[in-house]
Amino acid sequence: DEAVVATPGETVNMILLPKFLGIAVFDQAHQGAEEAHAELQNAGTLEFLGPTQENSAAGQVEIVTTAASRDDVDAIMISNNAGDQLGPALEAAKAADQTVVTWDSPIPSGDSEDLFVAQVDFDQTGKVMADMALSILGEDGGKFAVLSASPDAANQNAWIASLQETLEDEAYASLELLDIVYGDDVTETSYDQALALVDKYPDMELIMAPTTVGIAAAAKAMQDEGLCETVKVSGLGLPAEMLDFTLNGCAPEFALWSFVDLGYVTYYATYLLATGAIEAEEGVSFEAGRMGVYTIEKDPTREVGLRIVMGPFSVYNIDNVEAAANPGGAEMTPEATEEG
Amino acid sequence: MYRIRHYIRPEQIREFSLIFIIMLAVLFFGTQIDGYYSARTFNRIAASVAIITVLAAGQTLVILTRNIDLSIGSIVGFASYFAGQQLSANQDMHPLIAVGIAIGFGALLGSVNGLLVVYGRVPSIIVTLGTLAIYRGVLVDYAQAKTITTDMMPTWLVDLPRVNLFTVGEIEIRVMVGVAVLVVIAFQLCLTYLLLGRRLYAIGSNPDAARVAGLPARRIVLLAYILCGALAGLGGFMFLVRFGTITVSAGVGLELSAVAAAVVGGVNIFGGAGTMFGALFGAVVIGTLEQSLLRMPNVSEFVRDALLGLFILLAVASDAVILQQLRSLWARWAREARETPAAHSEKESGHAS
Amino acid sequence: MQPILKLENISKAFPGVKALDHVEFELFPGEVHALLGENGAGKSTLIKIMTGIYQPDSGQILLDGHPIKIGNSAQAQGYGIAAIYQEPLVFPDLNVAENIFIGHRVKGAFVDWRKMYREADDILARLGVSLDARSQARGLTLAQQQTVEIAKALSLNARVLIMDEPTASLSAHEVEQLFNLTRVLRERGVAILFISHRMDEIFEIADRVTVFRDGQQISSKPIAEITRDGVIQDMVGRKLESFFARNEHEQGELMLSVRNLGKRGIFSDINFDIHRGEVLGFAGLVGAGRTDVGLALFGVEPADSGEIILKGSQQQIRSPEQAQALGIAYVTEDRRQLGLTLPMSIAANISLPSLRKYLSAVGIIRRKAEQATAENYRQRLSIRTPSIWQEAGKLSGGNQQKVVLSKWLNTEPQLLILDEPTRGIDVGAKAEVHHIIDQLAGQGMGIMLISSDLPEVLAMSDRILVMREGQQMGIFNREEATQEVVINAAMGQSRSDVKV
Amino acid sequence: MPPSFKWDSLKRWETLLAVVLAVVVIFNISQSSVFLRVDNLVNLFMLHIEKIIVVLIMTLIIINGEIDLSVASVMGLGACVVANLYERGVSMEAAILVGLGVGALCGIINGFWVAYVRLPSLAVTLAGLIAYHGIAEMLVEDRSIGNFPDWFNQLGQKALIGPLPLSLVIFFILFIIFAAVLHFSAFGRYVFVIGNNREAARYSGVRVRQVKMMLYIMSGVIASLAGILFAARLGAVRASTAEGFELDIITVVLLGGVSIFGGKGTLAGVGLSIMLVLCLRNGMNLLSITGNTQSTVIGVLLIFSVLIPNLTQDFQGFWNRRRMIAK
Ligand SMILES: Nc1ncnc2c1ncn2[C@@H]1O[C@H](COP(=O)(O)OP(=O)(O)OP(=O)(O)O)[C@@H](O)[C@H]1O
Ligand SMILES: Nc1ncnc2c1ncn2[C@@H]1O[C@H](COP(=O)(O)OP(=O)(O)OP(=O)(O)O)[C@@H](O)[C@H]1O
Ligand SMILES: [Mg+2]
Ligand SMILES: [Mg+2]
Repeated sequence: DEAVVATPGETVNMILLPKFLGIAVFDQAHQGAEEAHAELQNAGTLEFLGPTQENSAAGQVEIVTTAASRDDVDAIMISNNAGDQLGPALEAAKAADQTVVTWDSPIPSGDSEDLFVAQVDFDQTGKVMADMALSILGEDGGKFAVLSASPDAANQNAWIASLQETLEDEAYASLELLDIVYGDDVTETSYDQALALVDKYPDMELIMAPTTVGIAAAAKAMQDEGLCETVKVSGLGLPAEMLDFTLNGCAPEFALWSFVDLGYVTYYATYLLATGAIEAEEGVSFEAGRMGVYTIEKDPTREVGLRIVMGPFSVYNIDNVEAAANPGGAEMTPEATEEG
Repeated sequence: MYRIRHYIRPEQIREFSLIFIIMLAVLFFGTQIDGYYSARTFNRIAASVAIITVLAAGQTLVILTRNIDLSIGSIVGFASYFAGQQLSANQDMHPLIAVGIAIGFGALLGSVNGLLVVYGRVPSIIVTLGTLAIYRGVLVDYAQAKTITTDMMPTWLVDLPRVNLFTVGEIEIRVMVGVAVLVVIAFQLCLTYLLLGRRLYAIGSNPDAARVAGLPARRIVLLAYILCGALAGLGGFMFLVRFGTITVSAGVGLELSAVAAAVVGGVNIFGGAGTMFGALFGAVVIGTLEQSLLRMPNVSEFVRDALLGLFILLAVASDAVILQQLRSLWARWAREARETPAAHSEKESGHAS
Repeated sequence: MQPILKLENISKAFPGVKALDHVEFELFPGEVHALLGENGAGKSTLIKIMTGIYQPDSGQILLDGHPIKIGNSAQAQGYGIAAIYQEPLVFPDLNVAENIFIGHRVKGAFVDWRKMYREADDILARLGVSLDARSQARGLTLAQQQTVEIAKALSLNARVLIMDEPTASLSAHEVEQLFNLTRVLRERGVAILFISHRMDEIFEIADRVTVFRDGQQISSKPIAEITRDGVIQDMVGRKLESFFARNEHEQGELMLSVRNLGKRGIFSDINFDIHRGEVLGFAGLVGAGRTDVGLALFGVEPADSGEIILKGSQQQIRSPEQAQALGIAYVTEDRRQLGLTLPMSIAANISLPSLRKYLSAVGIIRRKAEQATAENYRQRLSIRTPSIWQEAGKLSGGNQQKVVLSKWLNTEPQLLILDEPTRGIDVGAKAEVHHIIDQLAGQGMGIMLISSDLPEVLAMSDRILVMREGQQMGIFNREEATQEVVINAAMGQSRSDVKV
Repeated sequence: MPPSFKWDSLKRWETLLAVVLAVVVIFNISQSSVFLRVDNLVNLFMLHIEKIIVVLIMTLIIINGEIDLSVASVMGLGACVVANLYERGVSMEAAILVGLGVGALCGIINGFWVAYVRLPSLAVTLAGLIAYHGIAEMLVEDRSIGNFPDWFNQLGQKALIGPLPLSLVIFFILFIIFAAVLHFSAFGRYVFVIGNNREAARYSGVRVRQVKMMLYIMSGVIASLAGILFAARLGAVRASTAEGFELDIITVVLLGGVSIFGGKGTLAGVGLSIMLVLCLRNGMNLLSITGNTQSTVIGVLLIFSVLIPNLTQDFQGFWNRRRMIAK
């Protein structure tokens, strides 16, 4: 099949809906979407709407429901934080002929979305985490625990499941998963949980936190208690937040993908779907600007659902973290760079 | 014996019931958790309650006047973000100035609350429910989704959580714990020995009577709000020190934790009664339960909250029972003293002269 | 001589009421100036204007001949004006000493606890009350709160001391102490404004008497020029029997027997009977425990030993609703805290204990019926109010008392416990209440009359039970009970050493 | 003039709310053609229907001088109980009954400590907030339970009478019942009296403890019902369902003019406050104002709705005095 190329200049009114407003990663996704928006010379609007963090799930439902009853919305791009609870609201949007694309975090049941733009292959996430664990702990492996976000965060749960599956593999036999705890993506809770793990499992050598809040809090906790030599931290983190901890060895290695690119690819996919240039069907290929060609496939991590996988993971360590933390010098830390 | 009863009232020693409850909790968890009786347990709990203690102290000041400040979670977030931003822009800033900025910023937000309550005559719960949302909203706009991270901070700040004031054996008294205890003691002294402190109680105890007695109620309530804001600012600074990474959601929900600590510590939500030590012990009760449950083996993630709620309820209930027992004990003593009037009056004249 | 305080042409109106109407008033140093008037005549309002709690609608206030503006209590204190208000306003969470001194303007920012306790003990001793300066004000009886208020006002060393019914809940002994202190202050040149509905007290202490009626000043004369009947006529605008005497009734069958009733640490060994149609008076000093016996019978603070036998069957009374179901009503002495729901209407207060009577078939309150009842009591007890839908909290003190009485009379009880029923109500209304008591007794109701107003107890009771510190000192028949006998018993001489 | 209907407060608070509401409605109409559409008006209610159902009972509890911070947790728990039982094969009808029963049980627990042991309700229901949520977590753990029977989802999502879905019908019926109970029945009178002065009520023979117990049980059942309706509307249940709703609920009650110290408030005021918040939120959503900006606007409204009349009053007083001095 030929990869479909988007025709610029059509009018598609789009809403980009993150889990909530106010934190860096979603802003980066917004940047990527804006970039694509400009590239495609969309005559319509791109609105960046989101709930507050405290009211994330109900807020998402509210925004989607309102969007569904608006005449001037053609497509919704959502990072789902409400599990299947968003289903009926998205059904209503689809009933109003709106295109629904999920990114970052899908609808678990897969019904009410057209397409999921996966940042990475969820099944790969487990392997990436296990590999980092081995690389940090050495070939002899060791014991480690997982510090996740909230127990009902769909993407985190999928990654942890994939990690557990990966661990069954012979190659990772030396790794022992002790416990899974939740820090609710709240700094204080994550910090306390990390220290509780240390106290509970004296022979634990690694905390794996597949959440940017958790990994930073855990690293800070280890640093504050002078435990960085004995307990390492790894997982999914933002280079800018992890810079210090990677440099001082508390979190020698962690991974993430580019949220800018994720927003960019999501925008392209949605634009193409909404303009009717492509259909959400298995095997359809399209070109997403500078990111290249993607092919829609069945999502193997869910029973129903189509996805494209953006990939790849970037694994950060002492060699590349600084460059990643300050892309172009001034993006993330204007104050720090202005002054010194 | 008579002297003791005469000088000490159940209301004054009610905090002992909390200590008793803490001891019970510690005994219980000691049987459940290996190596629980250790300096490390103490250090962990102490470090974890420091911030809440400072916030609860401020909250207590406001609650005493029959008001409430639900905005402190947002003040903490904003103050820590603001102080962090100033520090990252100005690495050489003197630590005291940095702390001063956080406290001053908190006091500023607190004074907005206070002015609205006092001069706008808007009920405090409405004002602070409003500013809870407003301060957070302004912070989100102000921060532009940027995060304060440890690498922007000067080294002294990053190292501060590790600094001990002094150690006794393995027990470490960290700077932040020291600050919290200092705040509690200082404000308790103010409440007991400053006229202002007593007036805080008077206003909360009976606002009508305070007006009739000619107390400058408005200024005092305003001051309580400013102090509460200032302590929330200090709490914000401690938040920055402890967690390093500050997003716009820093401190969300802390207002409820602070109110919970104060209420569990026996501070009357309708004003007039309560102490700083009560707030401290309230924070310690909750902190001990939380931290110990986290470390209890065989308690799954999903059972913990249920147990925590149950234990808090038990703590509040037994506190009430103990206090009631103390009261009736005193009443009995008072009656005995009255039934032996000779001995009574003799001793009374003895101490009165 | 120049008056310390002079009020010129003062008027004050509330919605529906002209509380003060072009009032002129002078207060001289070294005089005790009594202010008399029916309930709602405007006495308390005048006082609140003098202390800055209310602002007058018109007129001016002169201090030592200079016009002043009193914007709030702090300013009044600054001018040397101190007041004891009709309803005690204590800080329940502070202790007695703090309550006395909290409003003082003192130098320095620190509290000197030792000094404060010393001075508090001192002033309480001078008042002759055994009240511990260190005890919390929460839980003090109304009378004890009143003494705290008195101590507070006295300790201010004011030039003008205003006392709004300070004696209403005090018994003879405490009143005597208060008057002794008042005389000392008068010697020192303090100007004292004194309000009371007890005529005897006026003639004992006052130098000059001003009478108000309907917010207007009717007369102002030296004590020597007035007579009891004259004053009353000025007050009510017509001649009035000032004192009511009981009619003789047949006593009915036994209604209530109390045997060895006790409550640990409060009272013990209380024994008495009440027959239908009988009024049993309860006398004693403040804090004697009379109220507690009443509370035990009403189930508010149940007794923990002894028996209560009501109409032949033994009862465990554990709660007010149970007591009410048994036909008991209790008119509390503390109308503001316990007797009324101040922000609610007069009608709602009156119907509250008997609300079931006013329910329609679907459980909705029948407002018409409620209103009719309230209007009935308003007329019967001459409650002075623009409307029975007015908030109870906006009534004058005496009128509030009448509402409390109404609400319990309306339950048509068989046993009526009256705790200081005439506290703060004017002579006319008092006569009316006495008339009602007599009438109810005539209809066969048993009445327990707790009162610190000794003449009232003596006049109204068939028998009088005297208590002291939770002990029953004796029960006296109408014939043997004289003022002296009762006071002696209340002060602690047992019955045998009473010299008649 | 009926007694619990105070014209004074009506003048001050309810009228003001009505005026602000009118302004918001007019603004919404002028800004968005969608606003007046029936589906939008239904949505406007439905998006917060569970909260505003609980607002009704919370009004009574706050007027009674207490608070119930545990309502959101009970909502979540009710939903989780139903989901868990259904998942185990219990019939949906039975599961719902058990869910309501569990809500009642939560109410009984809260009520027992508050009414009979006389612990402060803030402390008790704060513990409840943590504990009931904890039990919900035990039941649902990290899952998301869905696939409920169609009739159940339909009830939550589809119109039942005219354009109105079941929850909206329930809300209107409850509103009328609660208004009648609060303002016209003996029970409502007791609620007010106790809220004003618990001791005076007791001295008048009012069954204070029973009334409080009743209120908490009602709160438990209604919160649980609201939680179940929430589950039906969203078609799935998680442990965090309804988490954090308590502050929103209390905010609406307070904006309705109910005093946090008890004894004061009307359902008319609360009804207006519900309409005001809903219209405001809907209008802002239609204008794409979301997230913290939206809560900031609500916060400002909350403060200003009390502040402005106070300031005007001060200002008037100031002018009157100026005029008098001038004379
Ligand atoms: N805050 C108020 N609002 C409305 N009316 C009031 C208010 N305060 C007093 N009044 C009315 O003003 C009148 C005078 O009341 P005031 O309290 O001065 O009477 P009083 O002479 O002290 O009576 P009493 O002997 O019963 O204490 C009464 O009719 C009362 O109802
Ligand atoms: N000397 C005392 N010191 C402290 N408390 C006392 C003293 N005497 C009595 N009490 C307390 O005061 C209460 C008794 O007051 P109560 O109101 O029953 O008496 P009363 O005869 O009705 O007096 P009053 O005229 O003040 O109403 C009891 O609760 C008792 O504990
Ligand atoms: Mg009066
Ligand atoms: Mg008494």
